Amino acid sequence: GGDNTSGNASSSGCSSPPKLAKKSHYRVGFSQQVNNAPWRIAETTSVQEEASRRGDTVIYTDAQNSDSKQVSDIQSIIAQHPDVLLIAPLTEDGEVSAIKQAAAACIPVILLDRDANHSKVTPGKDYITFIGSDFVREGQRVAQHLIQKTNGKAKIIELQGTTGSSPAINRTKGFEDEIQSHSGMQIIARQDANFDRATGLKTMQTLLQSHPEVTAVYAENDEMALGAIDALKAAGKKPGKDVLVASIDGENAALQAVQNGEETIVVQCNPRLGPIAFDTIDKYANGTVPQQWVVQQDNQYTADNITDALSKGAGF
Amino acid sequence: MLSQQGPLLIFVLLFLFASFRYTYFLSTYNMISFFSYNTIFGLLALGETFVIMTGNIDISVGSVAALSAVVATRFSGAGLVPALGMALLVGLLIGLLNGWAVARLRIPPFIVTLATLIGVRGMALIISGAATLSTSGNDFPAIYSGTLLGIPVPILLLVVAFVLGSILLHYTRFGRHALAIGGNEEAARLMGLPVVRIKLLVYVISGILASLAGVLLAAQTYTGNPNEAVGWELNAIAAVIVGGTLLTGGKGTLFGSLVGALLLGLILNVLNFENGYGLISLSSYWETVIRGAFLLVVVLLQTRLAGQKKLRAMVLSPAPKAPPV
Amino acid sequence: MATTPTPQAPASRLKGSRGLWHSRGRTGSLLACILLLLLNCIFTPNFLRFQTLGINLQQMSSTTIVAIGMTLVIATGGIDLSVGSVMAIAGVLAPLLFLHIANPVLGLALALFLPLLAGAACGLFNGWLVARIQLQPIIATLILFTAGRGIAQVLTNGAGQPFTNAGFSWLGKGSLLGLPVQAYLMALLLVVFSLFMRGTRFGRSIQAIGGNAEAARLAGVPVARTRIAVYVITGVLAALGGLIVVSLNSNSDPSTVGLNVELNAIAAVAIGGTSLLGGEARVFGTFLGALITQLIYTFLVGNNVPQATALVVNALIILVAVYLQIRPQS
Amino acid sequence: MNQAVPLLTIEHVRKTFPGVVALTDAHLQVFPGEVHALVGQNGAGKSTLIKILSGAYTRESGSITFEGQPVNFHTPQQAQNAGISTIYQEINLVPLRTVAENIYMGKEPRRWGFINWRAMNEGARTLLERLHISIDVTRPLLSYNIALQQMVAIARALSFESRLVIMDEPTSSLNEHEVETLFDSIRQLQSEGVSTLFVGHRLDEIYTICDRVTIMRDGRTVDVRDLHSLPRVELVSRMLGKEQSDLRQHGQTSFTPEQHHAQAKVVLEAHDLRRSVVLHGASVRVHAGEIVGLGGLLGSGRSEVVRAIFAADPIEGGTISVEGEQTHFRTPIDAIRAGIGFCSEDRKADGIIPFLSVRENMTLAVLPRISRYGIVSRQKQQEIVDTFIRRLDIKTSGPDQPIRELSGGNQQKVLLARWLCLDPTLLLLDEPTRGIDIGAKAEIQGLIEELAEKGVSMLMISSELEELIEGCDRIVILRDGKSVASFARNEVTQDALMAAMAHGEGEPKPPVSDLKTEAPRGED
Ligand SMILES: Nc1ncnc2c1ncn2[C@@H]1O[C@H](COP(=O)(O)OP(=O)(O)OP(=O)(O)O)[C@@H](O)[C@H]1O
Ligand SMILES: Nc1ncnc2c1ncn2[C@@H]1O[C@H](COP(=O)(O)OP(=O)(O)OP(=O)(O)O)[C@@H](O)[C@H]1O
Ligand SMILES: [Mg+2]
Ligand SMILES: [Mg+2]
Repeated sequence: GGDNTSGNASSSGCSSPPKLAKKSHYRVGFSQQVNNAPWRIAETTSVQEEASRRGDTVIYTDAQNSDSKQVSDIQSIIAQHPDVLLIAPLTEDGEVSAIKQAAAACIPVILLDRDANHSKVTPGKDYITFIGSDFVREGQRVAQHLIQKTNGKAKIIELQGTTGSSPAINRTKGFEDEIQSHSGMQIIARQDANFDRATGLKTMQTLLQSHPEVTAVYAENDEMALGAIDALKAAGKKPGKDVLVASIDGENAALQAVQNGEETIVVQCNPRLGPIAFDTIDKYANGTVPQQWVVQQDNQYTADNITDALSKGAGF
Repeated sequence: MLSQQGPLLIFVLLFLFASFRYTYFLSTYNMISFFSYNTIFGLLALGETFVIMTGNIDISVGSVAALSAVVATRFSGAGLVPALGMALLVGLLIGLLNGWAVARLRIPPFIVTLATLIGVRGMALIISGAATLSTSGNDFPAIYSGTLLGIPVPILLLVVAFVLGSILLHYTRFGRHALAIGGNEEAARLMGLPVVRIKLLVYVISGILASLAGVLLAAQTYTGNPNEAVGWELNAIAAVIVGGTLLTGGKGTLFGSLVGALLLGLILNVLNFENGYGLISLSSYWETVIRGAFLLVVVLLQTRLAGQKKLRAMVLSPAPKAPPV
Repeated sequence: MATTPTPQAPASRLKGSRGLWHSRGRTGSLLACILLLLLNCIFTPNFLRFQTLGINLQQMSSTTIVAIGMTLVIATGGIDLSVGSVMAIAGVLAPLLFLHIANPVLGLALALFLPLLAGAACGLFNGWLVARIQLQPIIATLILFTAGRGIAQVLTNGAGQPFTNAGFSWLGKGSLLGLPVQAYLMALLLVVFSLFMRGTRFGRSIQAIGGNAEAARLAGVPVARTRIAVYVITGVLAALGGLIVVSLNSNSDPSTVGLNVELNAIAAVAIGGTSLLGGEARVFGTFLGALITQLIYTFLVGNNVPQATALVVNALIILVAVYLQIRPQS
Repeated sequence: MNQAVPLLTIEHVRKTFPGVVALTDAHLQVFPGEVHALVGQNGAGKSTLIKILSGAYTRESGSITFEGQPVNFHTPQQAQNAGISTIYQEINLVPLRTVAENIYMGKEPRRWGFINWRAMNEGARTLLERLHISIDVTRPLLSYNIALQQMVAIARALSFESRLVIMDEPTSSLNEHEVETLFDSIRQLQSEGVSTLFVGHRLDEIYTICDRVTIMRDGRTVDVRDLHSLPRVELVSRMLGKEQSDLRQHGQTSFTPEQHHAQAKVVLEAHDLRRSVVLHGASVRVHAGEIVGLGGLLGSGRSEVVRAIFAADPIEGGTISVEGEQTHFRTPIDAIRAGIGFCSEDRKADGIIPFLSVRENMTLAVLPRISRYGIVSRQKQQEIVDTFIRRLDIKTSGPDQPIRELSGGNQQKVLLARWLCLDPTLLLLDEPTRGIDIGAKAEIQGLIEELAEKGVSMLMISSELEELIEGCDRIVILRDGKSVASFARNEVTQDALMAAMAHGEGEPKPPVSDLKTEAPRGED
């Protein structure tokens, strides 16, 4: 067994992680997992805009939600010998083989927004670093806020992200672990709403019928929360009053909802990773080895700070 | 026949175009990764060819691949052989189920495999515990990334599947009978061919090859992702049609399907290179538009070349309907 | 002679004309509906409320409207995989228009009209490939299935378009007498197309073509023209479905509008008892098929059944429903 | 030939199809080495009996004994393995596969489990050579004409080492020479002790090759006779269930022998129609109120002529004029507008819309006339349907019955009504009485006559010579896609027709009996 194919690409024998020669302009590969929801689009735009601001060229690919295609995409980027490779991987393990091949081909890799499985690849060795938020922490923050806001008593509907995806799993985990110790926090229904507004709306409509006693909604991203708010309004309930709505991401529409009092909290998960990524590239070329995880410093928006945040254009 | 050479011609032209235009296109690395990756679609297309040849269709192959990837991942700790065995068993069982419902219950194949497309996806989610599983064990990925006699294993698998499939199609009764059933099912029945058994078998082949594709997928990505392989069935069907197999059955070439699958894959590879070439940086959305347009061009061209209108008219004139009794 | 002609049977007259309830298989889907209603009444909390009715009708309307078109296409012996992509194109066009045209009335009018026209154009393309180029319907519509969503994404560069537009939102969110507007629209289309299939030359041509295209051609039925028209109608209905979805969500996301609708619509048609081989169009059956799917959804989600199990249950229901309908035939 | 132990005994076999009793009480006994004829009118149940025997259908009751063992074949394969090989009436082969494959399908020669193509092609070539045919056996079957395809089917049946070979109307598409070759093979089989069950309508052939005959009528066996001692007229009368005296007095058909008062006005003039492969200069003229017959052997291009006139198929050369004006029809719609109706030959393939009701089937062509703004007038539709169900005496449980549930003859009447309700000036009838029972046949023939009297012109194709001779005012004979002869009603004999069909005009006539019938392919 083994990764013999990767050997074909490498002239072999470069340091791990591979060094990056200083240049004024880089050729940067960027493999995006899928480019369809507002969050992803904001991330892609951020990377591409930052690159063109610096005069770097981007070899961009879109894996359309398939690990398999993403591996293949990365391979065709590797074949074109970019200076550095940015990967927004679909899953923790899915792109591991491709990451190893890039390393073998002496191309430094930076992971964006989702990390890879550390038991298979090591940051600081197979790839330089992971830049992104902490999904578990995001779920925790929502839970803490809701507990505080409801004095530990709530009947919660949980709108989960795409079944099986890592943000869905981790945001669920963070949230549910956190409320476990509060017996008053009760999840009365949980359903997959696919990280998507229309599905959020539809699912919430149906759940509202069978669970009119709901007092709080935890949506694992803003889109689903916005759908849920529509459903609540249509059912004659006042979001923010009768039912608290909380979600993660921080897109403009959601921040607006916080401003209106329809959402009680939005925990930020900042998609604008472009500037940090390119800064990291520069630093790395200068010889600074970054930490293994460049944790994105995310805010959380509530009624307290929303006006300020909106005026600073915090949303995307 | 031109109908078979049309897609091959386009493939060769596109390949030559890419070789001249992109510096690294012909690198060993790109060639190996291109052919390895498209092995997955080649296998799906080969299986689908057998089904379409008999005048049926299988739209469940994507889900079967996903389920097999999940199952293989679950068993990967025990080693490559058990993982492969379990996954292929899954494909075989689903193939049997499809074939049984089509041949015995006489439910239209589109509906049968639509149901399995949905249900098998559910099974994949159930078996994976609605999570993306990670492979364990060291020897499992070798089936995708390893080499044998210096040749990457997936390419070897594809060649073996193609050769075995061709032998099956050309040199065994089963293959000839499958074509006969697609050509005129009533006549095949009257000639004493075991129609039900052959239909079962083509679905089993399709299921097993889809499973094998799923195992490769798991080995390629080190994961069993229940949400993977969505829409691959349409890719496989497109490859088969592009390859010159009649959707009405009775005439099919495995080589054509293989070329069809590789051609569809080549378009993606070329688009990836074009993105790096820098002249036009296409947004990824254009990719789907271009793929659709390309499909249109290939299918139109092929219809012209093969004069399929005429052929179809001739073949369909004695239109045999389902037998009474 | 060996042929024993069936004697004049007065009883069979009672079956009446090819009305809504005539002929085999209908009872199967009706029974399934009743069974699911009962299950929901017993297990789904608060199912028996007027509001629930409204929500169920609203949730099934867009798919049902698309499925009506699909019924016609399938009746001619074809299939249309591109409806979901057409929904996306139409759904993206509407906000593009009313968000960028200054005059609100003109903007709204164009936003309602041009997407339907675009749907018609997509249908024309499909119909042309099927009827003139004589491509197999699956492959012909696969082209637009692939490219169509890409076109929708290109139009907005992939981004969603959230909007507030009271006029446009009425289509998806408005209600009359406590029931959603789109449910009336669905009912209207169901009635219109039921009558249309029974009462018009065109409806008969569709069934004749699906039943035996060559015989229809020799009897002077304009086969190619009818086929094209059917795909155009389906395109327009899909576009309408797209408008409704977008209006309901106050957002048009080219990546999700109409996703997987083609499969749901085909399933509704098949469960409703229309033969996939063509030759018959049971518009009302399609409604029952869609209703069954909707009731299953309500049952599963309302009772907290996880997505994975829901998929398996759905698959079983499709198989059983279709099997029960084809069985009495042979 | 009769020996004590029969090879095959069939007793009391019954079979029904939905709405049709195909067999009520069928008997058949075949002895080893015998050539046994099975005769009966269309729809008597011959093909059904054969399909039961060969395992294609299952019987409802009765017994079959083969080689002394009671047998009950569930699949054609079982029958083949037991030593019965069958040539079905409709060529049941796979057009896309090669000739050799079609011959060996299901019993391909193999070596180490793999198909031995060389042996297969070689074997196919040898088998065909026995039938004096040498063609490229590696080409798809569809590249050869119907006659050759029939010979391939025969070669297939001969390739089995069978004890019994069943041939259901094997000669209907063969020329004399080919028939002779086939008979040689049958005799060869006979000398090897193999029995043949021969179904046919051509009495000459039956008397030439067969030893005994089983006569069927209305789904039951009515007589078993030794052919040597059975006069032809008696055989026919047994088949038809009519007295011999009746036969002598009237003709075989219900046509009356009067000449229709054909007017001078020419309704249709087709001149020198050409289309590659099938038409090589066919001309025909029809006057107002005249019935013109189109005769010819199977595959002579008769159907192609009427289809060309109706614009069902394009022509590559020649002209068509209707009522004196040259036409350029592009589709059947144009032809229908010009007042032409066309009853096609293959009712099932391009006539009926099986799942639609009698009402819809009947009014399909007239829809444009009974609808306004695309909406069909239910009332007018009902009037038409009622009128024609009554007038043609169509036996149906009601206008809403799906047409596929009707018997063949009644289906045919509905299709006739489809055109009659248009008030056509010219009707093109391609085998209007093929495969329907005697009663319905007589009614349809009467109807055609009645229409002619009302001034409708008709161009009728028939494979039954009596129908042509007794029904038509003029007969045009086609051969190889070319019109070769024309006869007026009073100057025609069967001999002359046969001669023209086989050799063209003026060539020596083959000896034919006065009762010789060319059988059409039946329906199944
Ligand atoms: N598959 C079928 N379904 C329904 N009816 C059938 C079917 N096959 C035969 N029949 C009917 O059974 C009767 C006997 O038909 P069969 O084909 O056996 O007659 P035949 O003696 O072979 O006639 P021919 O000389 O025309 O070939 C006919 O009335 C026919 O319409
Ligand atoms: N699909 C085909 N390919 C090649 N030749 C064909 C095909 N169909 C028909 N032919 C040939 O065309 C010629 C005329 O056929 P056609 O059916 O018009 O004959 P016909 O006189 O009407 O015979 P029938 O008694 O069957 O009505 C025949 O030689 C036939 O073999
Ligand atoms: Mg017969
Ligand atoms: Mg003919």
